[in-house]
Amino acid sequence: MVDMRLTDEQLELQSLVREYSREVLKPIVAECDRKSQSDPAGCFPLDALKAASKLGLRTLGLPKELGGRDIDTLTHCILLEEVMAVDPGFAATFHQVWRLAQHIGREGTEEQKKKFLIPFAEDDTCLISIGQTEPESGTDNTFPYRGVDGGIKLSAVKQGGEWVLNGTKHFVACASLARIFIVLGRTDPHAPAPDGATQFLMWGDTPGFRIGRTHDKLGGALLMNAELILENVRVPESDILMGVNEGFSDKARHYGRGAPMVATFGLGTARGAYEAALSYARETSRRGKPLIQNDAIAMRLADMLMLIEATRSAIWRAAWAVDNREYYLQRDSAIASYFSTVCARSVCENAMQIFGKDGYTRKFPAEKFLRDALMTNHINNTVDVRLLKIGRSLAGELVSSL
Amino acid sequence: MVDMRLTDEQLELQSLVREYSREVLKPIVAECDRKSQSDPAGCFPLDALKAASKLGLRTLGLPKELGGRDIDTLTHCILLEEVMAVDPGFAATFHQVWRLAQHIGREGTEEQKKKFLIPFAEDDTCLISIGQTEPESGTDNTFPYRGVDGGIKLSAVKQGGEWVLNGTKHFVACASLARIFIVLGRTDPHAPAPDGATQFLMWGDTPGFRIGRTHDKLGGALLMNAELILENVRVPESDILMGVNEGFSDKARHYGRGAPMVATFGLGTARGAYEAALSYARETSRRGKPLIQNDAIAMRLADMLMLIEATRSAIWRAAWAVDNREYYLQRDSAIASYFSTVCARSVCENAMQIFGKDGYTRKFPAEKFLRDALMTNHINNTVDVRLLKIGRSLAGELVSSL
Amino acid sequence: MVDFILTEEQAALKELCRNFGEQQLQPIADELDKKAGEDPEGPFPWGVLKEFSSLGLKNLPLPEKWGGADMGVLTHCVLLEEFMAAEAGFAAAVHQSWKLAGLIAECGTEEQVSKYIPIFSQDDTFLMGDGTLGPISSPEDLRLAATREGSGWVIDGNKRFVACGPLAKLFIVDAKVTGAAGGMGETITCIVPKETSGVRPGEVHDKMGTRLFLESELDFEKCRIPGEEVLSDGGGNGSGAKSRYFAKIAPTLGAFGVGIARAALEKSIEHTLERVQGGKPIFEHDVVSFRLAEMKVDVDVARDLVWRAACHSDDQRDYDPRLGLTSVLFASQMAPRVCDMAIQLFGGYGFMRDYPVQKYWRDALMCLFHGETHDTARLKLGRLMETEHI
Amino acid sequence: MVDFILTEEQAALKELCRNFGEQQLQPIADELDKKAGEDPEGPFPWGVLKEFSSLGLKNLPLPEKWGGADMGVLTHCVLLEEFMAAEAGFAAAVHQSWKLAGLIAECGTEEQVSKYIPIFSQDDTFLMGDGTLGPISSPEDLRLAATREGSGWVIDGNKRFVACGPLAKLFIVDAKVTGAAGGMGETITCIVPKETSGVRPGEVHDKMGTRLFLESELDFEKCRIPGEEVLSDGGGNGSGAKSRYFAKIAPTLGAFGVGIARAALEKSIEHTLERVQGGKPIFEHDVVSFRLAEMKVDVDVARDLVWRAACHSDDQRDYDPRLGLTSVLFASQMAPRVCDMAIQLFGGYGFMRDYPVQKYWRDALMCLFHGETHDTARLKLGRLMETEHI
Repeated sequence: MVDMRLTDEQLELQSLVREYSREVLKPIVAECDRKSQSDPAGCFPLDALKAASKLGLRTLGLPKELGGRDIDTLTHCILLEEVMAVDPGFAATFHQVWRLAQHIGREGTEEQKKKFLIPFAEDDTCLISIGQTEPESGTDNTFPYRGVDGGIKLSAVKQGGEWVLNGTKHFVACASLARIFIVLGRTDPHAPAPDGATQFLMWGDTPGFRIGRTHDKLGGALLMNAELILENVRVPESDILMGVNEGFSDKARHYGRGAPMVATFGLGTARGAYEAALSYARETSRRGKPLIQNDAIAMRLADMLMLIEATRSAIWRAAWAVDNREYYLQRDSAIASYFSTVCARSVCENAMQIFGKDGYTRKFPAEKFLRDALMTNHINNTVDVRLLKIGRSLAGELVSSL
Repeated sequence: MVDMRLTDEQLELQSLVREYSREVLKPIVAECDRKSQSDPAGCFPLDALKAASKLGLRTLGLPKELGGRDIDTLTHCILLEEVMAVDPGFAATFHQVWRLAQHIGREGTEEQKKKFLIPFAEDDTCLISIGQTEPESGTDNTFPYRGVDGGIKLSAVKQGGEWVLNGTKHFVACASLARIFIVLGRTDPHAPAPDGATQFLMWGDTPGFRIGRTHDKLGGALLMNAELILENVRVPESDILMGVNEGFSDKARHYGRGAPMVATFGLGTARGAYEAALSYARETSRRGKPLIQNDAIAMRLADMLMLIEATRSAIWRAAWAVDNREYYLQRDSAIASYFSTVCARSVCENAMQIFGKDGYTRKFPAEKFLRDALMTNHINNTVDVRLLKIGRSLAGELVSSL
Repeated sequence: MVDFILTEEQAALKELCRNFGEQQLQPIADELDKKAGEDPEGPFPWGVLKEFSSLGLKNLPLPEKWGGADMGVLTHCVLLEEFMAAEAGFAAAVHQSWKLAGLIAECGTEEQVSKYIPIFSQDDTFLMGDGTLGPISSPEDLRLAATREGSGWVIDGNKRFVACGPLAKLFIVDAKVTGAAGGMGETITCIVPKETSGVRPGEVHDKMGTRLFLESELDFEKCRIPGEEVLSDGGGNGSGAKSRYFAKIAPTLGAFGVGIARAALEKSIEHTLERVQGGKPIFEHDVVSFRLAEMKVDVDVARDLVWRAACHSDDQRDYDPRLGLTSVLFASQMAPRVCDMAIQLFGGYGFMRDYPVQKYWRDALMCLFHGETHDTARLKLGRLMETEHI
Repeated sequence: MVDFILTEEQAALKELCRNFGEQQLQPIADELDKKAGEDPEGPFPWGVLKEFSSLGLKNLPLPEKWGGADMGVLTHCVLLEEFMAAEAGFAAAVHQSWKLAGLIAECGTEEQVSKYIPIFSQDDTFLMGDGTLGPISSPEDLRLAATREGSGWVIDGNKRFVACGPLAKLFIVDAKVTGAAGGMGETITCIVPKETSGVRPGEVHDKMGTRLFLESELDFEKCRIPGEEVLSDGGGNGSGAKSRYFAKIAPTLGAFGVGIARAALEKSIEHTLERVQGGKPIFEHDVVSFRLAEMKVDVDVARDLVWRAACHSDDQRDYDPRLGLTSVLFASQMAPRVCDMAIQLFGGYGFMRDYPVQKYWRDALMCLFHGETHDTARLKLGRLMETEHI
């Protein structure tokens, strides 16, 4: 039966995360963002992460036997939205660590779980990062290109029972902070990247492995993207996740089904901007009446809420379909993530308009949300690639899918 | 020197055309449109055409020595806008006859001018039509496709000094009324259509030539599009315009440079809808004040005027560049025609909104302008083809073109 | 727990309505539309309505004891989408019928229910005419005046765009109370049988689309309405049962756009797979893919929102009146946009009245006028934000 | 006769400004922007301003007898586009300087002109601070109050977003006349040298973009302005010389967006020709072509409109104040849209502060605030339609 009611567990977690976000994060994020302008690598509030970890929030993605909640996709989206509405960059950090702990928990061997997840569970500031994008390869990985000249180039060569990795990654989320890394390497340079890449697990203190500079970004400052530099990094065969050449295989599909979560980036960011604008419009008077009584402002707010509710609806359905795999269609996820980008940009720009000239200054939150919103342009896929995926899937679409 | 002032001749013609449109056309067009719903072939107001002809308006495209004005592209656009703002379908008829008389006047032999243009000049209801689109070939002709399987299929085979034409055209503007026709035939089936098509001149009473049904269209009723059916139509070699296989050649380029004129379809239609909505908003009161004093209405009107003025500016520059060929870029024309479609749809929909529920009824002019506006979607090129042409032209565009 | 699966009963009804639409409505849609284009009072497909009723569809919103199925808002949306995809004018008439039957059943007094519901439920061609404000309009725009006379009212004035006006056997209309009016609030909602003295159908509106959905003016001249024909608690100030009912079923207005746009999208996919230009089906050109994708996103997102809003209307625990309005706003903007793109994908064919896409587009534009204008709806939603929680 | 060719003099100046921008501004733009991001009162490139002045560019709008070239609105737009394409913050300061110099020269009394223009024209680093309403804002929003005192005025209050506030040697500000004010209309425009007693620069606004264009608050406390420092006919009700001057130069605000967006487009073309994905430069993918085309259309149409409006400002015969506002509206919406697409085309790189596209986007958003909001501008244009001809 069609139902939109959250479970009691979801509601309980939702209010825990909301409270944490409003009370711990909200007071500090503007200052962190400002600090990132001069020190992109040094702006992360580790104490806030510790506080989250104490509440059990860092480890929500872990298997239950390791103390986590192994949250499903819908729950992930619902909780992520709460943090996003306060700080998209910090929220994206949660997203990474939830998702990657779950990925290792589901796909990893017992030995890998013992080696990586048990220490992870015990260390309140331990984060996990995955390195995929390289200076010369982005969309080629996510919109599969079958030429052998495209995709991941970081080389992985077998020597005895070990693999030797050399190369560079960039734009890697959480990389400046993470202690555990998954790195995609090209294990078969003669096959197209989708068939010749492998996921390697490693600790950040592995010899030859180092973090390059932290990227100085337009928004999402607390996501701490950085470069990874691998020089003769030796990874034992046993630390390969899933199997050789299976980095993009069907087995990696759970990881690949994160699009509704990524779509939540846009939704939560939009909601944060909307809430800020709504408060401002209610509390600020101009020419003797609250801004919100001004028709132009009221109509903008209506348009904003409309897009937010539409996006939330699409994300919930897509997330539900990931969790109920017989209903899963990649297209539904692509729709949610395409639309959420449209939503985020439009809502955040409208929010900025409602603030008037104040909105253009860093004293008010609108401009930060708008900068953060642009993060959704290129995470997972570019906007246009999402559209192309949807379009190409329609050939059989002579009756509606629902 | 950059200048936006019309010449005295342009101003004089503009006011002549404006007066004609408002006084002769405006009172009758709604009724003609209504009649077209039951009788698409019988709704054209021939008397209005005669009246225009008496004023010299029908023959504005003719060479001066034949009594015309051989108007340049900019003048064509300026005059066309005036008629478009009253009835887009009727205006498009002028566009056809101005442009085709000029085309024959410029590219035709003396013999052709004598055979076709002199009788044309003398007959107040004589119109000219060009048949290009076929059921299986549309975009292939305008966005050149080099496969021999695409493009025009109407066959033209040489037999002695004559060509024998067989095939069907459809969507042919003015075809129900015209007496003179230019028909594009495939003279070389082994070459791609752009290299193997030819323009044939003929009178409508040529044996084997007949008009099929008049299309029953969503809008632009007075443009009288119809099918042409050619069965063993024999055309003498001397009635080939420009040359064999030159139907789409460089020599046809003057004809091909009509995009700014076609862009004027959208501009004029938008202006007509805007003027109607502005009058309505000034004259109609709701809750005790004129609609125009309502913020939402005022903002819609502002957006409408903005798009209209932007479109007019782009059209003028594109038209000027056609007339001053050293500045001509196909891209500028494509920009004007792409943008004018955007303008027409947006402005006409806004106009309809200003009329409120009245706007959805045929008692008020908004819905007709909106239907007429959709004519701009597919004339010359589809909207997306215009965009692609622009995009592909940009490779050398490292500095601005102006 | 969040779930997106229809019940078996819902799925079976949806299938029934889809088949009904495809078999009974689609084949006659274009022809009837053209006829209505020549004569706005033209033929309504009464036979199809009879068939619709005889399948039990007409009475779905009624309580079980009156032969209905207590159909909720979600089911209304799901089934309406199917009718909208087939023929939007007929579908709009169906919607009216469901909406007003539900209104009487849910907001009427016991006497009103037992007087009118049996008449309605037993007559296969019983349509009701809607002269209420609906979920979006404002009482300030009412053009009917109600003056107290004894225990009843006298109604005067003119009402425009009365849905099913020329077809209905019973009207439900809102009127503005003149002067100080006592405890009934500023507006009243009256049940007015067609044959009531002083009520006269006026001009049928000649609309650009949804032509089978006949709307007309209705003139009231000293029309006397007994007090017991006034819907209880129809205060019109947003707090009454009627206002709450209309707010609750707002998502059904969103289903208008979803159904029409879906049909246009389906036809576009068919066409682009068939039409060859540039040596291959135009479906395979990236730019066409792009446009189809934009359409698909629009349709699916709108449906998701309509369903979610409808669920919250049915399960009132987390009910928020703003959600229904967002679904109307989004679906109503979406449908003309999607149909316009469909016309573009059809090239010249999109402009021809022998192809259905132009009809979808004309029908879809109706969605912009669920209120007086689309801005009316935006403002209504904006007003709800002034005081409520975030 | 309609013509789109710049005069030789205009073309030479345009070339000069383009080269100046490429050589003097572009190389330092990112670094200065970052510095200003850490400290909003950060370094203004005074050396570049000196260079700008020494090339004779600063005095262009002045009459020839004051060493200027009587630069018209079109020339202003053409040259400003070049500066905007190089560094929008510096360009905005240039714009202010040109605008206010022109204001004094055109609307000042003979005494004011001969007092201030020589000071301005001879000082290579003389910037003026703008506290006027500009072409879009409304007098109702003025926060400065002017009270009559003898032949002069006393100004009190606080003015926000004073352009070049922290850099200027002279301010021009609008104030609202308190009480019944006699023949001067409801607002006055005063010339206020920086050192005037009672004027105090306030907080520098920490903006997301155009950071070299320093804007600040300005506090007035019992600031006495002699009558002769009030701009004659600055009525502020739209009929005075100052209002007409500002309406006339409105198209120059359109040039802001054109320049920034053009630069973003140029960088996007470069990038898409270089970046290879799917085995070929992404420029060759149809969907990328599509996006570039949309950007190009936006930029070119905006420029066409700005030029056309500027021409009508220069040749007052067909002058229509609405045209200038349409150019501001269009260009200001266009620029953020184009820059946003540029960011998308750059993928992850678009999000990095070492690439210039994100700066174009931040700068472009300023265009939405030429009035208080973009809606202010739409409403202003809408108001002009109430009575004027079609």
